[in-house]
Amino acid sequence: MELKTFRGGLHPPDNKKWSDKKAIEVCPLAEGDELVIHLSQHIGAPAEACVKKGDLVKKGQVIGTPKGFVSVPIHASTSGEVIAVEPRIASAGTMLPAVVIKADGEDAWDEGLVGGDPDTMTPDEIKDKIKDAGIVGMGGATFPTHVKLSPPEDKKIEYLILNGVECEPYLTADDRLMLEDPESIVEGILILKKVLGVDKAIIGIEANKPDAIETMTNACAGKGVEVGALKVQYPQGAEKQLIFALTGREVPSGGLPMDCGVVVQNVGTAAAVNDAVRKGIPLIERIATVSGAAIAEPKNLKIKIGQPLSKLVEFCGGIKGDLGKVIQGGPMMGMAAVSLDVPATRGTSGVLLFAEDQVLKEPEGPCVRCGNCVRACPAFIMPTEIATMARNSMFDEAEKLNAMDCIECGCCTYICPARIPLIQSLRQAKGAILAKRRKV
Amino acid sequence: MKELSRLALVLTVITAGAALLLAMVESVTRDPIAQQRRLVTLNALKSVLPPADNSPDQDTVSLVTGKDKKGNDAETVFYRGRQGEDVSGIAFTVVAPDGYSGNISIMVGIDPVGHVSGIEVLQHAETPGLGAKVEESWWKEQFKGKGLDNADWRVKKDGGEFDQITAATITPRAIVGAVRRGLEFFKAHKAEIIGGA
Amino acid sequence: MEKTLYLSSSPHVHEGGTTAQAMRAVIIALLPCVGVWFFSFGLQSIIVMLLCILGCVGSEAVCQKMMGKPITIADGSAAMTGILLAFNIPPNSAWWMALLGGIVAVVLGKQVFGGLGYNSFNPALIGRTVLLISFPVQMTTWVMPRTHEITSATPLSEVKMAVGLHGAIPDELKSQLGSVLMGGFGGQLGVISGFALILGGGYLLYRKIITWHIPASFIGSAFVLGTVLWLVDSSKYPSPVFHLFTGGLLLGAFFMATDWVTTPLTPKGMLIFGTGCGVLTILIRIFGGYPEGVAFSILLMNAATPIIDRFTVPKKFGLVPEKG
Amino acid sequence: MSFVTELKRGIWTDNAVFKLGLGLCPALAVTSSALNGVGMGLAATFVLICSNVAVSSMRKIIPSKVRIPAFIVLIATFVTVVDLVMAGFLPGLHKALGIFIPLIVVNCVILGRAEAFASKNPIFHSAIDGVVMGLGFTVALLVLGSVREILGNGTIFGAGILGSSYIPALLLILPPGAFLAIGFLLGGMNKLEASKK
Repeated sequence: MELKTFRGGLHPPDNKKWSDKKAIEVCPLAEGDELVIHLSQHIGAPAEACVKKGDLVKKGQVIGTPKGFVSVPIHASTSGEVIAVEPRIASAGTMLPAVVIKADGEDAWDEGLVGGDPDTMTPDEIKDKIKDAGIVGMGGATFPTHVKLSPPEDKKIEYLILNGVECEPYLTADDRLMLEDPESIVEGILILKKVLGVDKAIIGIEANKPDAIETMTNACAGKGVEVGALKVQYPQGAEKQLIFALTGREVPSGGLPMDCGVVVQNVGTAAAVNDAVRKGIPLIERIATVSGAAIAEPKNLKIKIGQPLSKLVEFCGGIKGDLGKVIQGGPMMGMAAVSLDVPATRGTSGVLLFAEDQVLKEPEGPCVRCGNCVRACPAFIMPTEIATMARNSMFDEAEKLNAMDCIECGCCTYICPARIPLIQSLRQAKGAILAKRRKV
Repeated sequence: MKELSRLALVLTVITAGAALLLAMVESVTRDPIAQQRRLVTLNALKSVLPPADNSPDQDTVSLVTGKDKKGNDAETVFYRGRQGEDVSGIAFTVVAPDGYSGNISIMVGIDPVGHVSGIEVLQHAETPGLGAKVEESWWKEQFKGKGLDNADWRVKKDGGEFDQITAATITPRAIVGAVRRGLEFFKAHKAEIIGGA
Repeated sequence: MEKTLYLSSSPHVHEGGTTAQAMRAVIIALLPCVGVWFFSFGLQSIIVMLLCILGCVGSEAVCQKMMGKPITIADGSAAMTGILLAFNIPPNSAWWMALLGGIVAVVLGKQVFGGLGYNSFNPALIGRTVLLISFPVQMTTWVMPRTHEITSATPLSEVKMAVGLHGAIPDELKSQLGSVLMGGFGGQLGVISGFALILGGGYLLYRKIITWHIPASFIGSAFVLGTVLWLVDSSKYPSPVFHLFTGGLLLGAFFMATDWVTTPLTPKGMLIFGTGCGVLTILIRIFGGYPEGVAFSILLMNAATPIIDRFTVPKKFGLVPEKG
Repeated sequence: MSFVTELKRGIWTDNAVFKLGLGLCPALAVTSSALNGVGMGLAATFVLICSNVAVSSMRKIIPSKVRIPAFIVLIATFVTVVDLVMAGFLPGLHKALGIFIPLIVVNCVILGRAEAFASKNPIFHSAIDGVVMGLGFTVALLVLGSVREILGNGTIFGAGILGSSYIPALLLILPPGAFLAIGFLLGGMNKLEASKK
C-alpha cells in the first residue's frame, strides 16, 4: 500500500524505541508536594485567578476563570491548600502568574463535576462542557478546543481529522494512549463529530506505529471513523501537512484548516473531550513521554498539570550521566527549559533530557547555498533567503518571500550543513511582520 | 528677457572666441597633419615596395575590386613604384574580413613578376600578445618572394607553408587568405594596373 | 540544579552534516579521477595538482589573516578548488602557472567577494579562465596521456579546425574520434576518464551532496542538442556521444556546475541552470571562437543564478489561485 | 599655499583617479602601456590647465545658468587643439590614443575641476590646481599603465625588462586587466593608508 504523505520534510531518526513499549504509568503525588499551576497554559488570554492564598481546593475545582472567548478555565490538579497566588518561573525562565497548591495527599474530587450523555446534549451544550473543562489542543500547541469547534456559519466543515501522527522523535505519548485507551479516543471522536456535524473522520497515524494503527482500526470498526496510515516523514503531524496528506486539500496560505472544510484535533484531545463530556473531568492530567539519553529509565507517564519536571525525572530513575539540556515537547519544535524546577503544563507532551554531548555546539558558518533547507521546507518557502533578509532587518522583503507561511517545524535548521539557526531568524521575521501589521 | 539675451550673448562670445582659436590652430596644423598622413602612407609603401625612385603615392590607378555593403562598387587604389620608367612594384590595400576581431587591413607590395615584395599590417583589432603578433617583422618577412606560382597559400597547420602563431591561428589564416586574394586580383588585372592611367 | 542547562531555540537535534564534511566528500569523489590523472600523465601532473592546492589553501589563509577573519582552510573548500583547478589546466603546466592559478582562484574568485558562500562564480573556473586568457599558448599545450608527447590538439579543437577548414569532419578524423573514449587524444580529464567521473558523481549523488537535477539537465540538454545537430548534418557536427566524453563536460556537469554556492537553490532553478549550461556548451563548441565551452557556459550561468533564483521562488504551500 | 603641498594634494591626498574616482574611463581604457598612460595624462593635463585658466578668468562673466555649456565649449576647444597638434606633430601617440583624445571632453576630472575649483578661485590658483591635478592624473595613469605593461607585456615604455623567460600575463593588457589592476592598486593604497593611522 502506498502511504500517504506531503511534499518536503525530512526523516530524522525517531528514537521512539526507548519508550514505545513502556505502558503509561501514573506519576505519583505525595502529601505536601507543591503544584505550580500557571494561569496561562493555552494560546489566548490568560485565565484570572479566582482563589486566594489559604483557600482549600478540591481536585478539578476551577482556580482560574477564562477571560474572553479564546481562553479557558484552569483547574486544580489535586486537592489541597492554595499556598500562593504569585508569579512563578515558567519554562522559558520568565515569571508568570500561577496558583501554587500544596497537596493534602487525599486527591479528593470536587463533587460538583458531573458528566452528561452526549447523545442527548445539543452541540452547544457539549461545547460549553468542553470549554468548562479547559480542554486545549494536546499536541502541544494548546489552542482552546471549543474555539476550533466553533467555525463561523459560512464555513462548511466536511472532515474531522484526528492527529495521531506524533512525528516528533522520542515522543510516544499519543502512541501509548492509542494502544491503551482506544475506546476513549473513539468515543471522543464521535462527540466531536456530533459537535461539528461532519460525517467523515480520519485518524492519521505514521507507519512507524503499526500496533497503534491496528488497535485503532479495530476500535473504529463500524463507527464511521477511518484510519489513514502515513509515511514516516517529519512534519507529518503539522496540521496543514496532515490535511494535505489525508485529503489532498491545501489550507490556503494565511488561512485556517476550516477554510478548506477541515478541523484537526489531536487524539489526546479526543480522549480528553470524552472525559470532559461524559464524566465532567477537566483537563488536569495528561500523558507525557520522559525520554532522552540523560534519563535513567525512559517512560510514558500520566502526569498532573503543575508537577515540577524534577518529580517526573525522579520517577523515571533520575538523571543519568551529564545532563546538558531539558526540552519540553519534542526535539524539533519543543522548548528548552531553564531548569527542572519548572512545572509541567497542559502542553507538556514530553520531557527530554539530553546529555551534554547531544547538545548542538557546532559553530555557525556562512550559508553555502546548498538548498537543503529549500528542499526540506514543507511550506515551500526559501528559509535561507528569508533568514538573510531578517538578519539585515529587511522585513518587507522577508514578507514578500512568504515568511508568514513558515510553520516553524525546524526542518531547515535540522538539515543546514552550515548550522545556521534559520528558524530563529524566521521567527524574528514573523514577529516583526506581525508587529508591523498590528501598527497599520 | 534681458537675462535671456545676456545668456545668449555670453555663450555667443565664448563660442566665437573658441571658433577663432580653433581656426588659428587649424591653420597652423593643417600642413603638418597632411604631411603626417602622407608620411604614413609613404612609409608603408616604402616598406612593402621594392626600391623605387618616384613617389608611389602620386602614381596611382583605381580599379573596382568588389562591392561594398550597400552594393556600390568599391574601388581600390593601386600605388605604382617606378625605377625610371619601369614599374618596379605595385602596392595596394587588402582587407581580411575574417580576422578574430573585426577587419584587418594590410598593405601588400607585389613585384612585376607577381611575387610579394612585402606586407604591412595597417589596421587591426586583434588580441594583444596573440593575433597582434602579425605586426612583428619575423612574421611579415615570410611573405617576401612568395607568389601564386611558388607557394602554398595556407598556414602550416592547414598544410601550407606560412607560420601560424601558436594559439592564434585565425589571424594569420585570415591574412594569408587576404594576401592570396590580392595576388589573384593582381594576376587577373595586371595589365590594367600597370598600364592604366 | 548546580549546573546551568543549555538554552537554545528548537530544533534541538541536527541531521549531523557540516559544510566541511560535504567538502571532504567532494574531495573523496574526485579521488578516482586523481588516480586516472596520475596514471595518464604521471607524477608531474600530481605535482601540478599539489601546487594548485597550495596556491588555493595558502592564499585563503593569507587573505583571511589579512582581513582578520578566522582561518577556515580546514573546511576543505580551498583544497577542493585546488583539485578542480588542476583538472582544468594542462597536467604539464609550469609550476608558477599552477600556483598562480590557485591564488587567482581563491583571491579573485572567492575572497574578494567575502569568502565561502559569497562568491558569484565558481572559483576554480575563475582561475582557469584567467590563466586561459593570460597564457593562451601554455594553456592550450597539452600532453598526450601515457606517451606524454606534447600536443596542442584536443579532439574538440581538431574537430573545430577541420570543420572550419573543410566544412566537414574528414573520415579519417571521424574514425579517430572513436578512440576518444579510450584516451587516444590529449586534452582535459573528460576525455580519458569519463568512467572515473561518473563514479565520483555517483558517489556525490549517493551521499546526497548533490542532487540529480543539474548533472541530468546539463548532460541531457547537451546530448539532445548534440543529437539534433548531428541528425541535421552528421558530416559537420560530431556525434552526441563524442560531445559527452570530450572536454570537461562530465567534470563540469558533476563537479563544477553543482557547486553549491554559485548555483540556484531550487530544483526548478537547477534544471534551468543545467539546461543553460548544456545548451551553451554545445553552442560555444560548435559556433563559438573557442573549441571548448564548458567553463564559459558554467560561468555564464553562474552570472544568471541570482535571476534564476528570483524567478523560481517556489510556489508556497496553500496558495489559493486568484479567482476571477 | 606652497606648491609642494599643492602637488602632494594633486598626486596623493586628492588624486583624481585613486582618491576622487574621477576620469576612470580613460584611466581604464588607454593604460595598456606606460607610454599611452603618460600621453593621455599629459594631454589631459594640458586641457585641464587651459580650461582651468579660461574658466577662472571668465568666472565672473559666465552666468551660472549656462555655466556647464560654457565650460564644455571651452574644454572642447582645448581638446580639439590638443587633437590637432598631436595629429600634426606626434602622430604615433595620436594613433595610439585614437578615440580617447576627443573623449577628454567628457573626462569628468576636467569638468569637475572647472566646476568645483576654477569657477570659484582666481586665475593663478586655478592654473596651479590644473597643474597639480593634471600631474596627479598623469601619475595615476603612468602607474596603471606601467603595472599593466610590465605584467601584461613584460616591458616598460616598450623596453623589455623582465627578460625573455618571463611569460607575460596577457590578461593585464586586455580590458579586464585594467579593472583588476585598478582594483588591486586601490586596495593596496587603502590598506597602506589604514596601516598608517
